[in-house]
Amino acid sequence: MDLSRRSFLKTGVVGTVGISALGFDLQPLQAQTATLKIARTTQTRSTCPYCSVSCGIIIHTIGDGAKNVTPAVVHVEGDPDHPINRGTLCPKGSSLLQDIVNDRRLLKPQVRRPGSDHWEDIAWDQAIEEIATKTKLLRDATFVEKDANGKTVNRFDTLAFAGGCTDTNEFNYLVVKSMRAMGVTCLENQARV
Amino acid sequence: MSDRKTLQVQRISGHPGPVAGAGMQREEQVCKLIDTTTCIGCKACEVACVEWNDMPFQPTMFDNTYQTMPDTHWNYWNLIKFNEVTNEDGTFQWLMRKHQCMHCADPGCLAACPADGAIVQYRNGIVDFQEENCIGCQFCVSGCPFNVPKFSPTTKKVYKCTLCSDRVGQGLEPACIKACPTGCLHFGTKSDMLMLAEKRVKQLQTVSGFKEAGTYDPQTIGGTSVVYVLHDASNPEKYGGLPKNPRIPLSFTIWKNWFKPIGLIASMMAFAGVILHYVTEGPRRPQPQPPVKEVDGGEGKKEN
Amino acid sequence: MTNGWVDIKNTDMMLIMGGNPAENHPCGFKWVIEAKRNRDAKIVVVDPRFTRTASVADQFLQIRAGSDIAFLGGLINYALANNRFNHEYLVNYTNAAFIVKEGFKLPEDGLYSGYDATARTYDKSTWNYEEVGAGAHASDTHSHAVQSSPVPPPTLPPNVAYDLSLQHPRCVFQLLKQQYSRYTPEMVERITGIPRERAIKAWETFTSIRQNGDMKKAGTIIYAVGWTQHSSGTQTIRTAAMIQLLLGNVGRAGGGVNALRGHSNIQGATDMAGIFDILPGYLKMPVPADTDLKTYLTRTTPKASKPKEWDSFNYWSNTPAFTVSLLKALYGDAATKENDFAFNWLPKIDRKYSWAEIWDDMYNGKVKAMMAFGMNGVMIGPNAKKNIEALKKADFLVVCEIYPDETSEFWRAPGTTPEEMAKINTTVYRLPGAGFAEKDGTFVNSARWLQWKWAAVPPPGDCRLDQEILARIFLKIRGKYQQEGGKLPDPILKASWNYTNPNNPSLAEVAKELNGKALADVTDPKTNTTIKADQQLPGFAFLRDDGSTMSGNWLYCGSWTEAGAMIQRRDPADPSGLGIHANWAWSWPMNRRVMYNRASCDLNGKPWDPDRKQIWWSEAKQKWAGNDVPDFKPDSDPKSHMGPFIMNPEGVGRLFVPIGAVADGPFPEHYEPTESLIANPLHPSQSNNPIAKRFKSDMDKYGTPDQGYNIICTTYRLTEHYHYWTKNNPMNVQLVPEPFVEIPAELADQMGLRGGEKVKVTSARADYIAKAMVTKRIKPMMVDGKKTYQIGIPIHWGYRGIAEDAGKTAKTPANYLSPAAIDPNAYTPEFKGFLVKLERV
Amino acid sequence: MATSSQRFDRSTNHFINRIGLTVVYVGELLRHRAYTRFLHWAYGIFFFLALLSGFGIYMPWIFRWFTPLFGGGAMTRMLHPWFGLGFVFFFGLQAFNWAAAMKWGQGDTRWMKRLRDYVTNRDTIEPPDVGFFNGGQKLMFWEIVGGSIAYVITGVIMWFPEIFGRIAVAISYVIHDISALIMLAGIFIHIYLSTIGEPGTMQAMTRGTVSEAWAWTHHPAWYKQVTGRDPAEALAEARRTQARSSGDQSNQ
Repeated sequence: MDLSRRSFLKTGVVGTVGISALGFDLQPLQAQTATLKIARTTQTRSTCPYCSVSCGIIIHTIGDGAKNVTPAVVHVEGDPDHPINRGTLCPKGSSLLQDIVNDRRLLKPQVRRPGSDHWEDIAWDQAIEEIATKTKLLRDATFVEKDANGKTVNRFDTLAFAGGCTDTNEFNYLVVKSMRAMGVTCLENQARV
Repeated sequence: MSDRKTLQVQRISGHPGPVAGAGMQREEQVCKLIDTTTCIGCKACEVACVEWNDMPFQPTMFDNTYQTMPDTHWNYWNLIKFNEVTNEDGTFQWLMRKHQCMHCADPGCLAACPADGAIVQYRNGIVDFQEENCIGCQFCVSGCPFNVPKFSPTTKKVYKCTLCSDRVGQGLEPACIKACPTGCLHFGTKSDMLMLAEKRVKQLQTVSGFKEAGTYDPQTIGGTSVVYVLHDASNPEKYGGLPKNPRIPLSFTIWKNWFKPIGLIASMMAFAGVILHYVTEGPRRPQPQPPVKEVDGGEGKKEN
Repeated sequence: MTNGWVDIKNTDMMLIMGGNPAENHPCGFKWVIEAKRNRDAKIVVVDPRFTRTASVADQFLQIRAGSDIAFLGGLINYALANNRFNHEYLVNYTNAAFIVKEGFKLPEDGLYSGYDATARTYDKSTWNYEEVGAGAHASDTHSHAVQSSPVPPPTLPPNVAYDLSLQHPRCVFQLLKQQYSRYTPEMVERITGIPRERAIKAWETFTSIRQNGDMKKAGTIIYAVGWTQHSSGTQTIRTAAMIQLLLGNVGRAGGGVNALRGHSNIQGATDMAGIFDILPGYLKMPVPADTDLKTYLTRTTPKASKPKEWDSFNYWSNTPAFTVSLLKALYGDAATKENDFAFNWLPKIDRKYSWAEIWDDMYNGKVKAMMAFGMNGVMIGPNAKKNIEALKKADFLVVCEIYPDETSEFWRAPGTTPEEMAKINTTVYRLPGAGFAEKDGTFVNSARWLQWKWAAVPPPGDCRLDQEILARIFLKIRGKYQQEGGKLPDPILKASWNYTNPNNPSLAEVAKELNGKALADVTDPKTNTTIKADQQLPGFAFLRDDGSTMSGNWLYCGSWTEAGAMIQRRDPADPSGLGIHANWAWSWPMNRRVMYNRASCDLNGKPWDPDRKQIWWSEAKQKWAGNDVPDFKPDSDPKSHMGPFIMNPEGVGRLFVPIGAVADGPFPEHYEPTESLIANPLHPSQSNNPIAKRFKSDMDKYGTPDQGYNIICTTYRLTEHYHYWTKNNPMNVQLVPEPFVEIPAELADQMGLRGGEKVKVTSARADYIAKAMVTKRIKPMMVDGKKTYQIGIPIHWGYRGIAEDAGKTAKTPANYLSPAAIDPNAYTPEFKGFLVKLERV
Repeated sequence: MATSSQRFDRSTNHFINRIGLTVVYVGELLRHRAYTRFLHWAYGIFFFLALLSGFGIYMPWIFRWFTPLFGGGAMTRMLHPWFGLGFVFFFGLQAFNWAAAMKWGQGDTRWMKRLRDYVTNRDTIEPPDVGFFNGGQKLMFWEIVGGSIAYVITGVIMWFPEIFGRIAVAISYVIHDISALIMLAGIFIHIYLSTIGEPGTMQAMTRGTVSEAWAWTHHPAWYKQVTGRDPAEALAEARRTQARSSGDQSNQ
């Protein structure tokens, strides 16, 4: 598919330089507009991740979903069917393409060791292993089973979990399930502030 | 579905004679309605424009305003102009106006453009630059009463809003219109947009107390395919320099259309003149000339 | 939002205050404009700045940040004095007629009855209704309270004394009148800085929809964190709710109290209890005194409290079913009747663990680690420098993000020397998560709609889905407990994690779990429908307290039924034209789009406005019918006088909030912000909110005018940016490239300051440097006779971002400035309306 | 060199004059030295480049076929101002070179009054007061000087419209055009008179010399100045010589 912008086909208006030296060219005149860049893209319905209006968006990706294609986002536009935004988007929603395709994205796990002044790369398995070890150590060292009055409290209140504003319900539920299972009390979210 | 669409052309820049094939199809005039009284200056239209047209980003500077940049740019066709206005009666207004190509019925750019086919006006009212024919003379810049076309020093061509002719050609609305969150932007046929505008103006006058509310569709350039509703139509200048009576300079109308060819002919008269001189008077040779052997027909007046 | 985004189009009148929806919710704001365009609706905007919203308003009033209750109190006073309320609604749908206990005292001196100055708390026993035939018994509860320890919270009387004539001196209506009679236009002008004639005009306009009690029209109040982020935030919102009850606007199309939440899924995060004080579905967190499930359920399940002749649905009476179903979801087969459904595995809390408190605890060395998934805690503040210092004391920090953020790089915050850096012993793991387009799952919007989104692209590079990261960490910990044992391993080992791919749970499976299913056959006795074991439940009416059902969140029960994923529905039809869109996605509770919609009808079940019929009582079917799902007991005949506010034990709306459900008083009272230029004109001796929390660490300083902090500063977002996210987006950076400070032109003239010059803003806590935006949109105002200036700072810039990395900013986050002072109910910090100094750089 | 009299361009000791050779045969006079000829052809070339590119822009619908010569419309437009500058630069040098010779005198005014006689070839030879340049040549020279100034000013305005604004451009555009049209007319006359209109002229700008006959015919005062002979007498003598030789011929 030709995605180049403003690639004009010229029926009559242009070209044929010598022939139209005197300018009179009686072919019917139709000027070609640019190719519709989303004419052949694959569309995915999503929800804008910014404010709480929940604008429906359509993410256009290259390719038709075939096995051998890694879909890349080429355009994001409002979903005209969505009852709230009816296709409209604000300046943030309109620029979501640059949020999805952004060269500032973090692409690999990193660790900053104590006292260090730089990031080091770390393998996923290693990072998970270290985090789990540290978490368990901390929990076992500070877990409160009973309070001063002898009441069962089962609290792990030395580790805090801060949830983000764009975490989905399902993810948040997994957070509640896993963190409360460990006894985490310092559970907060962007929702608070 | 075809990815491409040709639009019927109504007018062509720098083109001699009539537009061949004009009137072959019916086509409604399309129009953008911009209701500045419900514009919140959110810039969604600016972004939608940049995103749809895949225009490169560029650095901007803080300039004591919410306005993105001082004026539109060759790769930034749509700009909201922000104006803090204290009216004579002491009331304060923060006016926002989406500034872009007005798609004039009588386009100054097209009138000024010398390059055949670099600017076309479609039958639906869209004035579109066909960059491959553009010669970069920038006369359109001067021809435009709204200061819209912008020159790219890199490509040496001039660019502006296309009213998303690629989208409109495929039956879609322009990208800015689609994005506009408040619906201050509207798209449809010109007659429908004028009706909507009139309705809104009446509401502004009777309900909201804007006695001078009105529609901006300047007839000095034959009307536009972008129509504004203003709280105060008596003073469009306060909306970031919207001219009250936009005009195309005479140099791009009378001079270009009439005097240019006449001037050329006049110049060519000199060519005709010297030919005539040669024929009737003959060359002026260093004297003495070689003697004349015989004179054909004349009385030999050259013979002195 | 009690109502919804599209519903705003039905309104006739809007008060937009404490929010700037044109700026922050532009696409929702379209419905405001629709109402204006199609219904001639009026917009009144009250804000410290002339905002983008103000630019399209009919009236704009510039208010001093943090004085909202005074303005709203004045509005109540105006409405009461000018008969701008509906008597029928007020008497029958609110607690206006209820009689309040003897001994209750209004805060003429700034304090309600029962204040304990040393503990800075209230004894709320007098904040209650009078029981019929009581009087003498009143002292009983009190003496009871004194004797036993800890104090059992006061409970509502089942049989409330009332006076339908509203004449009883201690009836809520009379107390309300008395309370707000002090909020005269003169007083409001002194406190808010709004000239009285303008305030009166705005009150007149807003209440004009209820001229002589006529109920045809509806008005809405729209707000956001401009109200929340104050030390009296909750009470401000309460005042709005009271106005709407007084005017009969709650439950009605085009009415309601509409909180515009700031983020895509913080409504969901609240529903899902991503916060310390609740469990999913707003169930209360257990406290140490809840020694078993029964004690907990007795404490948390309210009993109806109402006039004897009336009825109350008291929906929270189903708390046991909700709780047990949740425990079954969390612990699966390990939750049995015998072990109290594993109730004791839940942590029990006896103090607050709110956002600012966690940071204080970390700063004080109590919290040693943090996992932040998409939460930039350093930038969010408050008093962000303290957060940076706190992290330096932590043992480890796990950040899951998609961009490099300030929190993960706290150890190299601007100003940190190499020597200091070498002493920071925090290990920081920065894990690359997935962006929104790479994940599926559900967001809940401000209108409570649950909407599924689909993944469009795979995560780039070595990024992982967030749920995979979390699951792998949790399962790794579980594995360690399995192998090594440790403290209380049972909840970790037995937490239900039966996903097809445990290391990367399918969110669709989780969503189904949230809805819940029958674990044994469950029959609804009324309709005689049976849900077979293992089938998805059709709604929360099927939840049981005997362990035969499970549901991760009772509010979401009905979202993914046997009929399919309701949250994925995409039918935009709206036959009523009211913007209900009942078949688009799904909203809690039970797909009701306007909450408390019973109140949209009069006592007999007829819509107040026949042109906007939401629901109505069908005499023929003996059922409530309607375009929306009735938020009510479907077969409750109006004659039974069941209250429309079914989540309140009273069944009616609360003008007066009893027994400390709101901690700082049954009626809202204006208190000065933590940092204020003036003493409270209502009661100078009790200027601030007596129970708002301040922190005591050496980094928590609070400024006073005496110290030279003489300008009010407020913080906010811009429409071009989104928190600390779009500073990585070149398009948005192009729109607004640099941080700035909005400064009134008059103040700038005084300082000889021109736009574009750099200024330094200093609070008692830190400095902030940016360019000045000199504007006519903020004007000086007279507050209590003093000329007062306000300035404003957008919050979007920190020390990592396109502009920051290019060295174009001073790298001072706005929340370096804000104080850690928190509201006693919502624990939200006072980001708006603190004191600063302003200088040229 | 065939003259001892003072030349207007003596001071021009340009290196081009040292490189370019001007051979003056017997019966010829030095008309233009190499430097002058170099300048002439330099601005001549730029003139035509500017003219052709300019007309490609002036009316592309007629002259579009010029633009491919320069690489298409946009490139033509881009090059045109540079061609213009080239023309102005070299013509400017020429203007300094010729400034003295182009000084307007009484004789020139008289010449202009007799223009009709000139056009109709009434006189055998030019009046005796016509010097190195006649009034017509001087008029054209000064027109080009004035036109060049107009070109530069209006051209720069049109080159940088964002600085000067649309009204300035709109006015400049007309002035630039008019100037071009005048010069176009002028170039026809110039070429005509230097080629078939006045045979023998061309070599003044090629080899740099003219025949003595050409000199006494067209520029008698200059002839007198450089040879010291009276042009009328020289002509008479030439006639006599011619008569003799033609007599010889007829006798053969």
